[in-house]
Amino acid sequence: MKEVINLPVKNIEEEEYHINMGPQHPSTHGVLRLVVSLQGEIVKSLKPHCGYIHRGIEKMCEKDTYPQIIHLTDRMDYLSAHINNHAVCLLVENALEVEVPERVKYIRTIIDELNRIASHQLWWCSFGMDMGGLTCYFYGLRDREKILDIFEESFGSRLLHSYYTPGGLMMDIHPNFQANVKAFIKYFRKKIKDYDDLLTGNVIMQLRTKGVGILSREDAISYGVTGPSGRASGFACDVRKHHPYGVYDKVDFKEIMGTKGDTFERYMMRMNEMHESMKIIEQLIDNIPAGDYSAKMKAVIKLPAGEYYQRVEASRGELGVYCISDGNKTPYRMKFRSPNFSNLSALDHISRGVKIADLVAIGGSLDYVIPDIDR
Amino acid sequence: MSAESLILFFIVGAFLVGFAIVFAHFAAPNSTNPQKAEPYECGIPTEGLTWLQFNVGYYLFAIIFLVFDVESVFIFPWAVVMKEMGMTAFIEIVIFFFVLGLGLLYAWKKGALKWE
Amino acid sequence: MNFSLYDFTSFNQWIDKFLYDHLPAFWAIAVEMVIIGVAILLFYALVGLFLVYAERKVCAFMQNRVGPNRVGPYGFFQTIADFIKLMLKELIYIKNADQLLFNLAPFIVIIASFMAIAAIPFAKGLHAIDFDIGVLYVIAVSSLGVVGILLAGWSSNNKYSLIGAMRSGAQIVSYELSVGLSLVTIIILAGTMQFSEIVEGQRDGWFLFKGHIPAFIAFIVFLISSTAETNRGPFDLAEAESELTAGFHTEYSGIKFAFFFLAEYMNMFIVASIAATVFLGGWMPFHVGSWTGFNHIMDFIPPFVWYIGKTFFVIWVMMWFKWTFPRLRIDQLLTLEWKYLLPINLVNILLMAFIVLMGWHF
Amino acid sequence: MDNAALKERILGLVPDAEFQENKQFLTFIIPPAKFHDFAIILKSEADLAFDYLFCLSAVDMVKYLEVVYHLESVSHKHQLVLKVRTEDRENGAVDTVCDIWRTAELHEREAYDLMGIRFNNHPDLRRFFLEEGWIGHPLRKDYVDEVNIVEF
Amino acid sequence: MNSIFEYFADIFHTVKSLLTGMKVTGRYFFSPGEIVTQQYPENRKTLKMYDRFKGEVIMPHNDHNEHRCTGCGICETACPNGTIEIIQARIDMPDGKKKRIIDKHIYHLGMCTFCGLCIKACPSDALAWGQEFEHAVFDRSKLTKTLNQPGSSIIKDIVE
Repeated sequence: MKEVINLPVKNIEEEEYHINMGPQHPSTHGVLRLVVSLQGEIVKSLKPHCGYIHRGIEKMCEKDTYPQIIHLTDRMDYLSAHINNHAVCLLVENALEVEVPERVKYIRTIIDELNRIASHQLWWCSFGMDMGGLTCYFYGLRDREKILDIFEESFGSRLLHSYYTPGGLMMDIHPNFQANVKAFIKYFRKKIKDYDDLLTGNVIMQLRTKGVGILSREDAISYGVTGPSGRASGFACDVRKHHPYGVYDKVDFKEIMGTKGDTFERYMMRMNEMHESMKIIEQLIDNIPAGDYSAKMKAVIKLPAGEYYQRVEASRGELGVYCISDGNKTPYRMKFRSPNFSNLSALDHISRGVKIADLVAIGGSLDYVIPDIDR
Repeated sequence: MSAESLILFFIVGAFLVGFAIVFAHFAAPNSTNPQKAEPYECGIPTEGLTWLQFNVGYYLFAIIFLVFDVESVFIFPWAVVMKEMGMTAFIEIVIFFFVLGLGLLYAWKKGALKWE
Repeated sequence: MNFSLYDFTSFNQWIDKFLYDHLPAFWAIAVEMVIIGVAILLFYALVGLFLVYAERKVCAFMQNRVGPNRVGPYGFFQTIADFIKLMLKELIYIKNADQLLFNLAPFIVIIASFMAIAAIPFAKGLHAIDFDIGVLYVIAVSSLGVVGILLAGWSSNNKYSLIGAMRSGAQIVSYELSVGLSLVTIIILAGTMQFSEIVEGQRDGWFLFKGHIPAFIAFIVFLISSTAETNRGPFDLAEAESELTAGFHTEYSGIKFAFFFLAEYMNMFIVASIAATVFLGGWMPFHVGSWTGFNHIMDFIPPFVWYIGKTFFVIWVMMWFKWTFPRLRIDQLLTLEWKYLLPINLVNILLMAFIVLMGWHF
Repeated sequence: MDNAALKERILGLVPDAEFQENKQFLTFIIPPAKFHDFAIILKSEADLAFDYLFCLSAVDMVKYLEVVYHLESVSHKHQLVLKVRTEDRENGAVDTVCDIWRTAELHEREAYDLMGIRFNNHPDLRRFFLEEGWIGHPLRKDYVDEVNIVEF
Repeated sequence: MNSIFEYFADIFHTVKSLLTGMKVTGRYFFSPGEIVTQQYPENRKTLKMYDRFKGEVIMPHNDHNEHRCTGCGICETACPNGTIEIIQARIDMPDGKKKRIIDKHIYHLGMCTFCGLCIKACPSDALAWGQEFEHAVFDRSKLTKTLNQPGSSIIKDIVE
């Protein structure tokens, strides 16, 4: 009938079956393209292809002044926008040796943690969706809305805030902020039980994730997998603990650590981090000191010539900002060490030999945000 | 109605699909675009052959399935008469299931019930 | 007890007699066929449209949403609007696809569901064909639909579809067995495979209650495996939108896609009907032992309403499954069948046979 | 090991490493020829154990291209910055370190793509973000693209 | 024997965990009070944005059609995207000097990233956030807005 019916008979072992997952694929959470080599259902290897939304943020930074850079960092890992802003602000403040008011530090820490919870909520719902449980998506988003409402009331926007400026904040927090945050924590402590009932305890989810996609501690360090994904493998990489910034040295919190490094462990890291973040917020929310919401900064910020590096703990791992200044008002070179970029590099390693469904689950548990990779 | 009228259901079903497809063929817009006829693979042209020998992990299951499916043909008539025949039928099916269960247990222990 | 109020048998006979009296034999059959054909078609379309709407509403409520509410009151005409839209969508012909099989696949899935509907008793006297091997027939026909899915996935010349087809192949070889064996459990109790007699046998109590524990286990097994048979819920591996974009129907557009969609819902309706008929007494009202007054009230509810109510209850449970659980992986799908459902089923059949033997059932 | 001791140790290993003043990190400029062997020692020696490469950046200093490695030891908590320079802008090459720190594989591909630094022995040195056949390396200071870069 | 016990324990745990999940969705199914959907176009009248909501950049005018913008151009330099363009005009002052005033304050909404630097930078508080959020238009040129109203003038007490 047709030539295609006469299938070429080859040794099955030699047969390479390439499949493109992405750029237009529901499970890549963005425009990432993975070329997956399959053998039946089993993934033999995969190659990531990036750059579909590369915007050249590092190049753009070279012509922007330091306050202007803030709005670009929002757009890297848009789910932890505040934390990205925080990195650049800290870099500038440390370079200029500006003492930031205590109030600012408290507010920044609280908002970072809120942002982390919001980010993990979105991760949870998209992870649930990757596993095939669509209902998770709506529960996660429903609760994330509460945080976004708090953000909107205080800073006027829901996703990309540009709220921090070098030296302080754009404006003071809204008078309702503290009450709303406390109400949210009370609300979310109740709702997070639903998450556990619906997905964490579910036997299908556990069977699919336990023992799948194992990343050893050595590999996690070697691949630079940080954040919850790295800590699941036992890599103590929490910047908040090891290189404290903000008021993290004053609060009592645990660095959530795992041992097995499988998909389920990575899942549990984030679930536990949400509890830990709520604990941090509770310790701080009533103790915000009075004071100015910004330090006095010069109208034109010029960093002294030299090199600066600032690390913060974004919700997906360690975010590093490397800046070379030649004394001008714009940086000479700005490099962002984004957590997802390094986390992605481990994907090929840990997904060899798993099934397609596991690949999707592993991708969900690594929680990559593509704009952060592409920058 | 008799069993021959099954053909009616066959025709009605075929008519529904056929009619709708023919209707859509005339009513729907038609634009020819070579890109549209490409198989969907996330927006990237597909590499290599699609139809090639595929290593599916369930051919052993398929064999066990065949065994059990044939056995179930015996079980159905037995089930109908079980009530009337009583003890004889029960003892027979116990023996039958014992053999069947041994087969399943053997496959299980041999690892045939594992993917790959 | 008096069912004559809602008995369709005499009505059918009256139509039959009327046609034969007034028309030659050939035309009488022809007219009768047309009437039945149109009735089935209408019923099929209505149920399909309603189920799509119901699923949207059910999942919306489970997800704290309101669901469709723009077209018509409570969005009731949303599916009709969608159907019209799908009718008017372009049919895309895929290069290098196996055109014959590609076009044949929607026919197979729809015809399979039509053929299965033929054997389902909706009310007393209201069924198209009353086979004496009804249960076996329905199992046979309803598993045909999966062949359509297999063909659709294979013929599309798309890698996602092909993997979807492979998965549906794995599903065929597994879950058909469990569906059959769980029904066998009830057949032992009923002593017949004819649907009308099975329903009749539940006049004094549904088989779910009459058969004690084994009937209950069989019901659960049937629910699980029939959910898998219909490619739904946690077993939608052939479709698996987060892994295979749309699985077997990735390449289907417009009305052809709609037929796969429709067939899925109709298959769900069919298996729910079987569950309602075999386990929950079909169109028989709910009776409680000696509560004569209560039973009388129950009798006044028409059998068709009973049947539809039970069916939709089962459908609702299946939707509940789908909107709660994450999807299984392919090897777990097979493990569930071969290591859990099948042994449980076999033991269950023995248990039921033993209970019937000892006469412990009601 | 504190920074002073670490400095001694490294200068002992590579005597011609150039020490660079930096408030934050201990910084050395390493000659490209000795770099790869030195990197292996950095990771394998028990008292150094720099097992975590947390940032790899490429910098265009106009006169030369530079690769900056930010290293940390997870067990000892000390940090180190290494710089490797290549004078040749077109064919300059640096030895890859992706056999030592796996994370370098993608970082080096990014550096190659955007800055045009070649890495010897890299297993898969292709463009990462930009398409194959893209002309030029955008992060270089002399890169001009009148279509995509809009000046205000 | 132990494995047989495990086998049944597995089944038990499976059923239990599945029922726990179904309890959650089932509970929400029967509690319509928890529905969070907002009926957007219908609730336009009652929908109120937060005070600080960043809808667009506006230039508030008072009742006499006066604004506070001096046309200094600081917002133009503060903006990272070139969203703002200031067109200045020169007028003759009564004392014979020429003075630059604002002619058009052009705002390209389509390029704005809502970072708020222009508002923060403005020395005379001429700019503010507007609450409007329905920005969708069919023609992109409609997104280019002139913020100072026609015929408006600067409030007298603003000194440069």
